[in-house]
Amino acid sequence: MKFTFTQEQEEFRKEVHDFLEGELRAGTFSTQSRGLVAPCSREFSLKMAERGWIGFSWPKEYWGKGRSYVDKMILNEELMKVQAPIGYHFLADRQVGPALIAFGSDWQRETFLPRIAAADEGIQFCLLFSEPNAGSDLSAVTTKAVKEGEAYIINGQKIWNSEAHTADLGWLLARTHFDQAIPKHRACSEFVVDMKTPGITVRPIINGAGEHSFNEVFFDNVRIEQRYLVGQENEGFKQIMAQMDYERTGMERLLQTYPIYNLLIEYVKKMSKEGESREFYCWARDQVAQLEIEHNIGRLLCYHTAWIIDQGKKPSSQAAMAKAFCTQHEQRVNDIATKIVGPVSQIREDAKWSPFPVDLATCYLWGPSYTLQGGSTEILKNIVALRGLGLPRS
Amino acid sequence: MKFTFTQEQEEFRKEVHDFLEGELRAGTFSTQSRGLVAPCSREFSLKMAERGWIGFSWPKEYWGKGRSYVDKMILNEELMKVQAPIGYHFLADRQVGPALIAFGSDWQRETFLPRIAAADEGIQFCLLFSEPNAGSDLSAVTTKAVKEGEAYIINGQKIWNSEAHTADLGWLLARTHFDQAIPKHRACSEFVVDMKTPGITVRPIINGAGEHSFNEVFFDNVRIEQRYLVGQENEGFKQIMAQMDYERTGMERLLQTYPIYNLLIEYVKKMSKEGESREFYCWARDQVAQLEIEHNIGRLLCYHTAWIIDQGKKPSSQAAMAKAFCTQHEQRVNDIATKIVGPVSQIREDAKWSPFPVDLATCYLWGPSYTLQGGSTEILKNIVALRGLGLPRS
Amino acid sequence: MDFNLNEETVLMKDSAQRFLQKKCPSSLVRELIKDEVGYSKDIWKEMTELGWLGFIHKEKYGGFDGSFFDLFILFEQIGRVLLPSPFLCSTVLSGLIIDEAGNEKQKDEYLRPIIEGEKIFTTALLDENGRYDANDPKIEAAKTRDNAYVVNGTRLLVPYAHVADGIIVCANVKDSKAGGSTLFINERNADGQEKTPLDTMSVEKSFAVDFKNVKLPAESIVGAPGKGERYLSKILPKATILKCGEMLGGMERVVEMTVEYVKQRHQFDRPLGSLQVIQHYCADMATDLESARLITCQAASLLSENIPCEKEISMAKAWCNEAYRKATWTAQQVHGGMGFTEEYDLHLFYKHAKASELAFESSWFHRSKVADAMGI
Amino acid sequence: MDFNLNEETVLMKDSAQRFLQKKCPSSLVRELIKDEVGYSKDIWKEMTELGWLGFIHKEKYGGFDGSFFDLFILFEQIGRVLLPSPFLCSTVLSGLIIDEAGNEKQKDEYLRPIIEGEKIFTTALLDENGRYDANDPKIEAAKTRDNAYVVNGTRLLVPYAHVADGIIVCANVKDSKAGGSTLFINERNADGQEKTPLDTMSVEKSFAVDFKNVKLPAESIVGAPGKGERYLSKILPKATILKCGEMLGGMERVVEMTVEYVKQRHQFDRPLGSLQVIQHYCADMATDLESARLITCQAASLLSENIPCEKEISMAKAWCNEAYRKATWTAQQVHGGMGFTEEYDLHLFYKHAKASELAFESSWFHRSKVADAMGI
Repeated sequence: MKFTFTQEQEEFRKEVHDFLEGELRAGTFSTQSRGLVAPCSREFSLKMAERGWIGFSWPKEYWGKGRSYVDKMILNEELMKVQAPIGYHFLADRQVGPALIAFGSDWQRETFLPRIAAADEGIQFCLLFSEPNAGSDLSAVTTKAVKEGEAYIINGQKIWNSEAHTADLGWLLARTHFDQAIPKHRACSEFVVDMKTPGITVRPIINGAGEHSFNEVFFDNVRIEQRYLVGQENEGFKQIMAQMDYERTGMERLLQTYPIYNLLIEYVKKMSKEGESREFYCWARDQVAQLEIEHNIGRLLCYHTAWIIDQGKKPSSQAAMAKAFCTQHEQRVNDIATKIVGPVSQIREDAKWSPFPVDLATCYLWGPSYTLQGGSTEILKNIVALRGLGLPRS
Repeated sequence: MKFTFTQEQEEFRKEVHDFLEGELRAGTFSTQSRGLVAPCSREFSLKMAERGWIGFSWPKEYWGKGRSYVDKMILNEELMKVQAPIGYHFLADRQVGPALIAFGSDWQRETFLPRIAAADEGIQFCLLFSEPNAGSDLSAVTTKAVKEGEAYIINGQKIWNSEAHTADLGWLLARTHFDQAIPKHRACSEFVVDMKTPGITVRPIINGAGEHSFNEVFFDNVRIEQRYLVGQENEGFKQIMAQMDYERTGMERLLQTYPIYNLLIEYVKKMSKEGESREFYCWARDQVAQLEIEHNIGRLLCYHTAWIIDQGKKPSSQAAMAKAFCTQHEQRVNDIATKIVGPVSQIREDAKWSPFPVDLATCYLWGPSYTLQGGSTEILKNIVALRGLGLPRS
Repeated sequence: MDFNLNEETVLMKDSAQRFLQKKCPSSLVRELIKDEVGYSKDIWKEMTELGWLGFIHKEKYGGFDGSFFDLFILFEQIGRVLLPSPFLCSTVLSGLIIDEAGNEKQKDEYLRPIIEGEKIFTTALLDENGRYDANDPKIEAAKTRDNAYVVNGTRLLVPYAHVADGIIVCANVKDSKAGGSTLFINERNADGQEKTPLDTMSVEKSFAVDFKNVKLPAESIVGAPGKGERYLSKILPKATILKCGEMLGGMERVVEMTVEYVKQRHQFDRPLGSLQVIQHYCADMATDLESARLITCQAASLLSENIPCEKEISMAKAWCNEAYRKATWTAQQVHGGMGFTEEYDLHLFYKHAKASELAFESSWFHRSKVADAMGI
Repeated sequence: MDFNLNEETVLMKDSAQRFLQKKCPSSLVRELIKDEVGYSKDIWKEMTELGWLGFIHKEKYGGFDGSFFDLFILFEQIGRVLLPSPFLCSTVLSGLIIDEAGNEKQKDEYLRPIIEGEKIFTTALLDENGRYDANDPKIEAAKTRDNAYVVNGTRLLVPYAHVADGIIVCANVKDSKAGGSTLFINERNADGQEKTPLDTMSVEKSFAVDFKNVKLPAESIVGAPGKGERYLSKILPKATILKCGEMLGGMERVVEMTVEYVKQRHQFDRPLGSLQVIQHYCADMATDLESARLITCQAASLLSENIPCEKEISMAKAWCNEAYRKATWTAQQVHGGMGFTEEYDLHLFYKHAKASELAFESSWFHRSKVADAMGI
């Protein structure tokens, strides 16, 4: 066992870190902390593309850099610590690329992969999975994709689609088999869909933090050419499940609230000097030490998951564990931070009176999304119990 | 709403308290803290019987004192705070009496109730409910009671029978209907059985604390006369469920570990004076304050449940809540106490080096039984969800 | 012990609940949060007419000598609908402070119109770090030669400062004879008060108030100089428990909403509420709620009967802080995406739980008070 | 980063596991707990022959210069079967102390026979309240005119004191020149040592040791006078992580036993493990275990490579303390009555978890060290 990084890895981390420091100094972006998806900046994505940091862990033959998932995690850790604006390519890099490499046609790979890796125009993706009655249970999707000649005609509704209002392309799950006798999870297919196709309506949903980050997406006789079907017809659900582990591997699940955590540590350091009662300071210190332990464990769980992928193994249970652990930790960070900082922690977006340069109040309001998006904690624990421990289905 | 006691109640509490102080001073018993069932002393029970404190809340027409459940809780609170040795009559008073009053025949009432209330010889009861394959699910009992003329012949095995090795009488649940088509919970009956009846074998089980408190009980063609059948044949499961709420109402579920809690408070009071680091003392203080809040809430939950019974209502959900809450609190008391007292808290039964006169280590070892006996926490939460909140069955 | 509400209280509770449910739908709460004024003048008027504002105040100043416990039950109802209004800061906090410490002139001039809903008052008790500092206020009142006081400093999170006719501030008088923590009334027209609206999680409008050389006459002192903290320590426990009542009401709604939701919502072809894990979540919420109800009602009832109950108050606030917050977390988790949308009401309670936790001191603070009361 | 054990380690681990499973069934553990000697001399002999006692010690004293990480894996295996033995107190703690601070004569006289299993040593570092006090020991060593020392005081929870050929004690030397915290070796035959067996939750035999005018020659000092605590602070971190290894092994068994049990046990006509609440309990245990494994292996690995890792060690112990204890609680709850019987093994782990939590400092203490390391 080895818990240190190679010298190359340390140097790479430094390279990323220095790049980001430079960008921060130059004012390209500033660190904020919202939900999962970091801000969108094609300009920034272009800089990353230049450095070969998009498609970093895709195989070289697929326009990637062939780097390990552990290397990729180093990259992501540095990016996410400062909440770099990687939203433009993030989903495509994390999820679409690997899915196309695994299941896509040659044409699809050639069409999308090089453009994603280059942060070309028009390649921002959004996911179109969930529906009003298919949240945790994706196999229950009812959006229909009916074959008509060389195309599919899509009708139905999707929901909770992050960034669907800015995305160029959608990654759609729809029902393609309508025989009730067929099990639901053998009846869906995956498609890539151009979000500008006639018949698509995107309606914003304002979230509990008062912000527009996700949407409803309506499909009214939307036509998708057959070549945009990804993988096997009716195998979409299985394909998505296979890809989910990658979605859950990421360190974004630990670092959504890292800027707050970082500021909290600094805050507590100053507490004893700045007139807070010693008793309260001791309490705060104990709380933050516990968070630090959790943070370190979360980090190891993430790197372990990445390493398992690098070993060519399926990390289902480990990825589920990591996401469940990390997201609950993030919620505690927000909660403990408000408890330590006290009443002013609820002041939003006020340059003068907010306690932190990163908005703690808004972060707290985003908290509920952490443990829901990309598999609720409950679903993840089911995965650990069933796939990890082999317990019998209920 | 009123959260204070009447003057009569305060005086009664004082009467009980003074009596117990006197007994403690006289050395009749000393405060220890084990599992649920306090030590057994017929002598002590006789003193209580003299004072009318057995059958305290049974109706007057049934040899009781007709006092309210709130009054009874005051009595129990004082008794259990010092862990008075009420084991001889406790089960009979709490459970057997009310069950006979509700379901028993006149002969049964006349035979047992006055003798229980008087702490007569030969009336210590034990429960014979659980079986190796019927723990949380009592309806699954397989011990058979087959009718043969004017009697039932019992064959089978019971387990987890506290004090079965000292009890004179048993309160037995056995299957009396053997048609597989009949639902399991309509196939059992309740009996009183003399533990000296030929064919009964009691085998001790040593528990995790190294002590003998419960047993296995084997029935080999044990004959019970028909008049010992309690209530309706085949209605035993329903009758038991109806009585369970009374079992769960008691303050014994909050006060099993009270002597430890009390000593812990005194310990923490002295900490700051006796050279412990101020930081650690602050931590201990915060922990104990939280326990105090829980203790007070537990107490209110118990009194509330008693009061609901006094209102003539069924307290199923409230009793379940109270027991689940209180027993989990008791486990935390033991855990926090060991954390605060440190390494010496694991020293058992050593007059010189044990930190407390009441054995903390043994108490910690009994801890697991708190949340299992009389309905596991999981079963109790199911009751709250289904009966209290009306959620649909799973 | 009696866990029933008495008949009168039940009547008051039911009518208050009907009134609030009718007048204050969640759509109005949303509007008022965004609105500049931040409360409904119409509802305020009706509250006055219903006698709510003078509920526990003395008859001689236009009040009704009602029971504190009933006022607590009223706040529970307010919490159920999250009605934004200056009720707590004006009639309760400021009103009781003036009643406790003010002279007859001040009572006539301020308390009576407060009770009559004609004047709105608020209190400014938190320093620039958001900490309560009445024992040694960081805001100073320098005595002038003409026997006036010049106030300088900043107070944060002052509710409804923008509509307040008077702001009660606890300032530090620098005076060798009778100095220290002292209560002042800043009338609206006093020069030098700068109010900056703050966007917070609370349904109440909240402000930063800068006092820049605000000159106040000696008559604006409430009570004796140097005793500001002592007066406050008599009144704040009451406000704390009313806040707990509000939290209790909010928590009730959260549990109701969640139980209702899991009965209806289907996932994996069965009602969500039939899943054992969801059932246990709900059982835990219900237990926390019942616990909050008992421990909070206990403190309110003892307060109402003038039985000392500092410890009970702190137990209640410490428990409500965590129980309410946990309830909103669980509710959000159970509701899934739906609960995280603005159109659904849950986020209002999610915010209210955290804002209330942060108001009138943290769980840690109150646990520490419990420990004090235990003698450890 | 590499989360695989290397080949050599795997071989050692497998053979240790086979050996321990064969030699140390739970029936033996039960016997040894009740036995007066408290460990198996046969197994001890075999452990010596397998080279375990000299695993990380230097070749020149009969050791094998093995890797610390492998020793950690060995302790994990010991934890799986809860083998009672003086391995930790004798070869590790005492052995490393002598290796660190002792002179050549002491190393020859004590370290070599410790490694060869011929002598058993133990350490006595806790005061009468059970607290570690090496920075200012409450046990005193008064210097005599003939350049000897007279030790007086009490040490608690001394493992295997009854069979120890030597007890290392950290006593306070009252001497103006070179006084303070100083390590001494008390040989078995020194007069005035009174040993009282204690019944504890640990599988190790444990004693109170009273030192009554125990006269020790100056040569029994280990290292420099006044530097006792400094030596200990180098060795205790290693013992702490080996204890974590033992806890990790215990926790593994608890999770295995529980998962196995819920797969087989039927309640309500279905396997217990098919109930969602039980599944989530198991998932939580598994996550805590995986977390414990990673954070503990990290510290062991860094220690093995001589990379500073005080913080990592404290993170590991703080986490293992709570994770192991919680695992045993959940396991007991899931097992029902069966788990609460002496004949079933679970209670052995339940006790081991608490005893281990209490050994080498509490979670609070280690969190406080983490905070130190963070600079707060």
